[in-house]
Amino acid sequence: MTTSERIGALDVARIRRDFPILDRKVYGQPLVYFDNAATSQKPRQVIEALTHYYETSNANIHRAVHLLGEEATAEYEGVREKVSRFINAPSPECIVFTRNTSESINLVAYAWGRANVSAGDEIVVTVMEHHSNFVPWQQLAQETGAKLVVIGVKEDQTLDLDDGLSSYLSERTKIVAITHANNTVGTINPVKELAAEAHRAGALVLVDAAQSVPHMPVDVQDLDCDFLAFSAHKMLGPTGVGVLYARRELLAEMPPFLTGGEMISKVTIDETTWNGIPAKFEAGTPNIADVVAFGAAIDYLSDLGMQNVREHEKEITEYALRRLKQLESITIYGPEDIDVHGGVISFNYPGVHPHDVGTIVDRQGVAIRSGHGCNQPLMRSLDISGVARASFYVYNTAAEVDVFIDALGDVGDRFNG
Amino acid sequence: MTTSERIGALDVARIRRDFPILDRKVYGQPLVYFDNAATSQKPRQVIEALTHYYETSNANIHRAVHLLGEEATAEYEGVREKVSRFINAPSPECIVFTRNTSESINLVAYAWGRANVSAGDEIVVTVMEHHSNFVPWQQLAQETGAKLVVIGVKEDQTLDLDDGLSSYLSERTKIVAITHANNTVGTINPVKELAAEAHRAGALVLVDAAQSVPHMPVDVQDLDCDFLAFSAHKMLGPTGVGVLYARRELLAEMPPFLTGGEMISKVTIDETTWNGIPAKFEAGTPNIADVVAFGAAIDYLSDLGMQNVREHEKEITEYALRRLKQLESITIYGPEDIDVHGGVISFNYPGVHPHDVGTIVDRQGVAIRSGHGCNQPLMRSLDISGVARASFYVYNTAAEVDVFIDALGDVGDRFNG
Amino acid sequence: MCLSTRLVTWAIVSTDDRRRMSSDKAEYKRQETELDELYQEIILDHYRNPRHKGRLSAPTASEEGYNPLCGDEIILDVEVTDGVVSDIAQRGSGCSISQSSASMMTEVIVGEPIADVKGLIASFTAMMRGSDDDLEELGDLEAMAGVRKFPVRVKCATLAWHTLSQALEKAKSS
Amino acid sequence: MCLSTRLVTWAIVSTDDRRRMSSDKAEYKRQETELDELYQEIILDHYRNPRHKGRLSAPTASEEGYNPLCGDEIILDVEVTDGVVSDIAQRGSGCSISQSSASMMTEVIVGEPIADVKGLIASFTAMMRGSDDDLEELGDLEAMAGVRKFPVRVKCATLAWHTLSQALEKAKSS
Ligand SMILES: Cc1ncc(COP(=O)(O)O)c(C=O)c1O
Ligand SMILES: Cc1ncc(COP(=O)(O)O)c(C=O)c1O
Ligand code: FES
Ligand code: FES
Repeated sequence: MTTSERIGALDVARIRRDFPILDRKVYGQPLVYFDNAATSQKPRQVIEALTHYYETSNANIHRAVHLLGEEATAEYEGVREKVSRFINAPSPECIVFTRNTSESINLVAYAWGRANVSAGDEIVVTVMEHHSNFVPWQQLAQETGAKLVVIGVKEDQTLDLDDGLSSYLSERTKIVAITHANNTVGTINPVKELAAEAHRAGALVLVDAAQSVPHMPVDVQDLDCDFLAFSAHKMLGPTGVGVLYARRELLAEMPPFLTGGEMISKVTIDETTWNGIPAKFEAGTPNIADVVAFGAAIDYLSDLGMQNVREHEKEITEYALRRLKQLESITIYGPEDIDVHGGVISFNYPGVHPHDVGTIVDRQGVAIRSGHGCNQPLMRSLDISGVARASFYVYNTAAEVDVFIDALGDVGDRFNG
Repeated sequence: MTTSERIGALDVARIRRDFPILDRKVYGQPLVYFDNAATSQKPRQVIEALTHYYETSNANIHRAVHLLGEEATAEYEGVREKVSRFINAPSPECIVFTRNTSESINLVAYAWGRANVSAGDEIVVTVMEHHSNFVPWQQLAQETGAKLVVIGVKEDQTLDLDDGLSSYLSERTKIVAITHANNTVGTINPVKELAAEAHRAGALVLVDAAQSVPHMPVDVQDLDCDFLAFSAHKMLGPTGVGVLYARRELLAEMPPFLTGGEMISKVTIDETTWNGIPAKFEAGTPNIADVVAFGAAIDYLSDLGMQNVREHEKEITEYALRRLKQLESITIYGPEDIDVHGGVISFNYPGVHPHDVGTIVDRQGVAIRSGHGCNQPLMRSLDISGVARASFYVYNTAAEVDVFIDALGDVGDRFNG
Repeated sequence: MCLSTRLVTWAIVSTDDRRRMSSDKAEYKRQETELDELYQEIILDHYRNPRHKGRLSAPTASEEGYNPLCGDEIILDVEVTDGVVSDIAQRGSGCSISQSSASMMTEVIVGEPIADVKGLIASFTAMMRGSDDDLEELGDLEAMAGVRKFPVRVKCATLAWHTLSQALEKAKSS
Repeated sequence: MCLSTRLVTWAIVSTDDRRRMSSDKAEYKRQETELDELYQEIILDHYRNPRHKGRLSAPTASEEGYNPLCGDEIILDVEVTDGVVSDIAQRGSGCSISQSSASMMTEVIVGEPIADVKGLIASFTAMMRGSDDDLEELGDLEAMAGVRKFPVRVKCATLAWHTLSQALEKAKSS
């Protein structure tokens, strides 16, 4: 049983047995799932948590006096506590459940943004933002007459901070919205340092952590950010759950976003008073079952240890980079330094469209992503329309990288051969 | 096997076997779940659809070239078609997936409302709206300077339309937002007639169908409404999925609401062009798995037949009303006429707080709801702060009503005895 | 319609009866006992005949308490004279538990020095959290211990006490 | 680090090898054949050497087509003289399928009467939807039939043709 021994950071052979989908064949081949930056697969622990919830405790939460309602409420709020501990938030009150990262960011852009940003103010983003952390700010700027300041990237797709963040800041800067780890070229940004600098200039900081919280230890108090957003579905959890972390004072001050059931304290014909935080931001029946199952995903990752997850991804990314570099005439994007490169590799074959690459490897069972990855501003700055992207997670192996590299050989044969 | 024969509108004995939670004991008693207006229970078909999705096809949808992505996209879009057929929408394009009814209504209040309502305009709602169809309009009115016109109710909690809807309409009326079936007193409103009248006055009509689509046949083309909103979790589906139906032209004209991934067509530093409908309104990774499982819920209800569902609820509601009326000194709310009364019964014991009623019957395994039911304006118009509420669904039986009535006996004994 | 309803009733009773058979009689008894301990006569008496109901004409402080579970509210007027709670009045609405808790509270604290009242608040809160340490000191209030078996209702029992605690804070600073 | 990476590689290769064993060889061959039929020489030739690439100086109509799958775009300029497509140019970017489809399309329609072009659009679209009825009429374009085994890529093949159809509508009304 040498294969179930822990070698490297994670006991991957054992982990793989927890993921039912890995037994699936794709075109007769074992599935090699390298599209983890889009969404991750789910371990049976998460699937079972869902089933268990629906089979035993399903009820609407809050304000129920009956037992199922009490249980469901306790489970739902219990996960809020788990999430809070997972990112070291000072209190579960600082955790708002949304649908996904996109909604978390929109919530801030609407509720905080409309109340705090006005004409002439400045909003700083980067050219490597996912559309979900770009378009909401662009829209806010357009609606309010604020100015959108965009930090560019250097040759190696790290942020162009040669003149310091301060060169992008002014007295009018209200917020700096920045990704922790980019989803296409993999750059990990120094958000802690950037947050400190932004705060010195009096600006708030929102961190898009969709690609960091699933893959490395993240501590909101250490980063000292004001807002942080991520999605359960990218970290072994179900689809339909996003998280917004925000400092308590900010949540307390912010007007609500969506209004309706659950988020009110008192409604009269003439006016409404809001519930306390975080309920004020969770209108209507939440995605209770998926939040409960998200708790199982957090347990799973906590058991593995986020530092180990990061180590594993580093190992596999380094290995994949090494093998990819051996391929002829391939262009690989993203920083060379693995310490600032997440478990995501983007590349192109000159003269081959990424969708053709995707189709060819798919027929060998390898699922990768092709296209702009919701990173059009970055793609445009690289003067390309898209990339082929492989992204890794806890269940991926070096052997899978080998299968992937073999499959890529077929691309070369067909297009250049 | 007489019990598996179809007697009455539904073969309830067979249906019950599909709901694993009904095997559960609550305080040693079989669960009697009468809190269906809050959220329904889920049949194994829905739970299995979830499991099956995560175990075989889980992937992010749209824009994926790999097989899992293709399958997941087909399943997700397939459910859009199913939903479209279920409410007889003219096209799947008219179906937007949201988190819940509340979000669907907020989407309209934000995206349509902010673009079409201005100071001096009028918005008509009713006093029996759920907070989710009241507060968003109240907020819109407050933000824009529009006037909120509130239709009241008569003694029997039907709408006060003695002078016709037109008495509430003016040239400035932009929208009439009205519930199809109320969630507390059970009133079913004549939305088809109201929609016709509103349209003649040039106003749009939004129907809150959270309590109608799950319980009776609903045909958006027959109702001729402009917007219609409901939640999957109240109709055997998972939590985390809401539906907004809207006329195609309206969706096409409306600016987007949430912005980010998936909903764009092209993003540059300076501007963004939007994707077509309905994608324009679904920012970020949707709740894919739950939408897929919602398809199984729609299949289940379609197999039963929505007219049969309504008949069954009528039968059980009539029976429950008859038995409740035999109890001494109880006050029962809502219309007498069962044809305009959904499967929801609200009542009060004079001098007994509804939460005390809820606690007592809970200990006998009966789950009912207590409180304002997110209907504070209506409660205030009735001069009460809350009610005890029993609400029924396809798996409920007259025998359960008997258990419930027995349990209520204990309330009388303790408080009046 | 009437007939068909009867038929449904009938058919389902027979299926459901089998489930009913499996009902746990001992557990049923236990639940009845817990309900008896929740709805004790003294509690129902305070609920029906609340003491110190109303308002004070010149309170040192007034405070409103709100129970997010149900939306019920309680309003306390307190009069503090020379460090003693010289008078108190309570109003608002709520369930039997919150109303009787408020009523019993007013009875025991009237005329008591603030320091003692604070001790009582602490003891009561501790009891509701599960401690049996100060039961004796709490006297009649011990009747409220039955609420502990009903976790969602604990907030009902403590509502008046939290509100009192805040009212006293206000009184101090006024 | 290097060593540890090697170890991981090694250990996992051995677990995964067992799965690899279960790889379906016949299916693998079938997929290679489908890929061969997708990426035929004629398609790759048009991809590498696109015909009628560029723009017209005075087009009767121009139209932009957009593929939501990938965001790729194609722009067509058409010149219509006396009911005949007298000239055409195409530009934009996309995958081998969309580019070669556009290139092959320009070749076959130049000089053709609009009515015939419309027939060709219909035949091509029908073929992509699965019909084998008009294969002969389509000539070289038949090479595109291989795309049908790749459902998500069908939009790539039809992009140019949808765009042409719209360009002709525009030309008619101008
Ligand atoms: C009539 C009505 N409208 C709206 C809602 C809100 O639904 P959701 O909580 O799913 O947003 C409800 C749910 O209780 C309802 O009954
Ligand atoms: C960096 C980043 N931000 C935001 C998002 C959006 O996440 P979601 O689709 O869950 O809203 C993603 C997902 O692709 C991402 O990678
Ligand atoms: S239920 Fe409202 S105070 Fe007890
Ligand atoms: S992938 Fe864009 S056109 Fe084929």
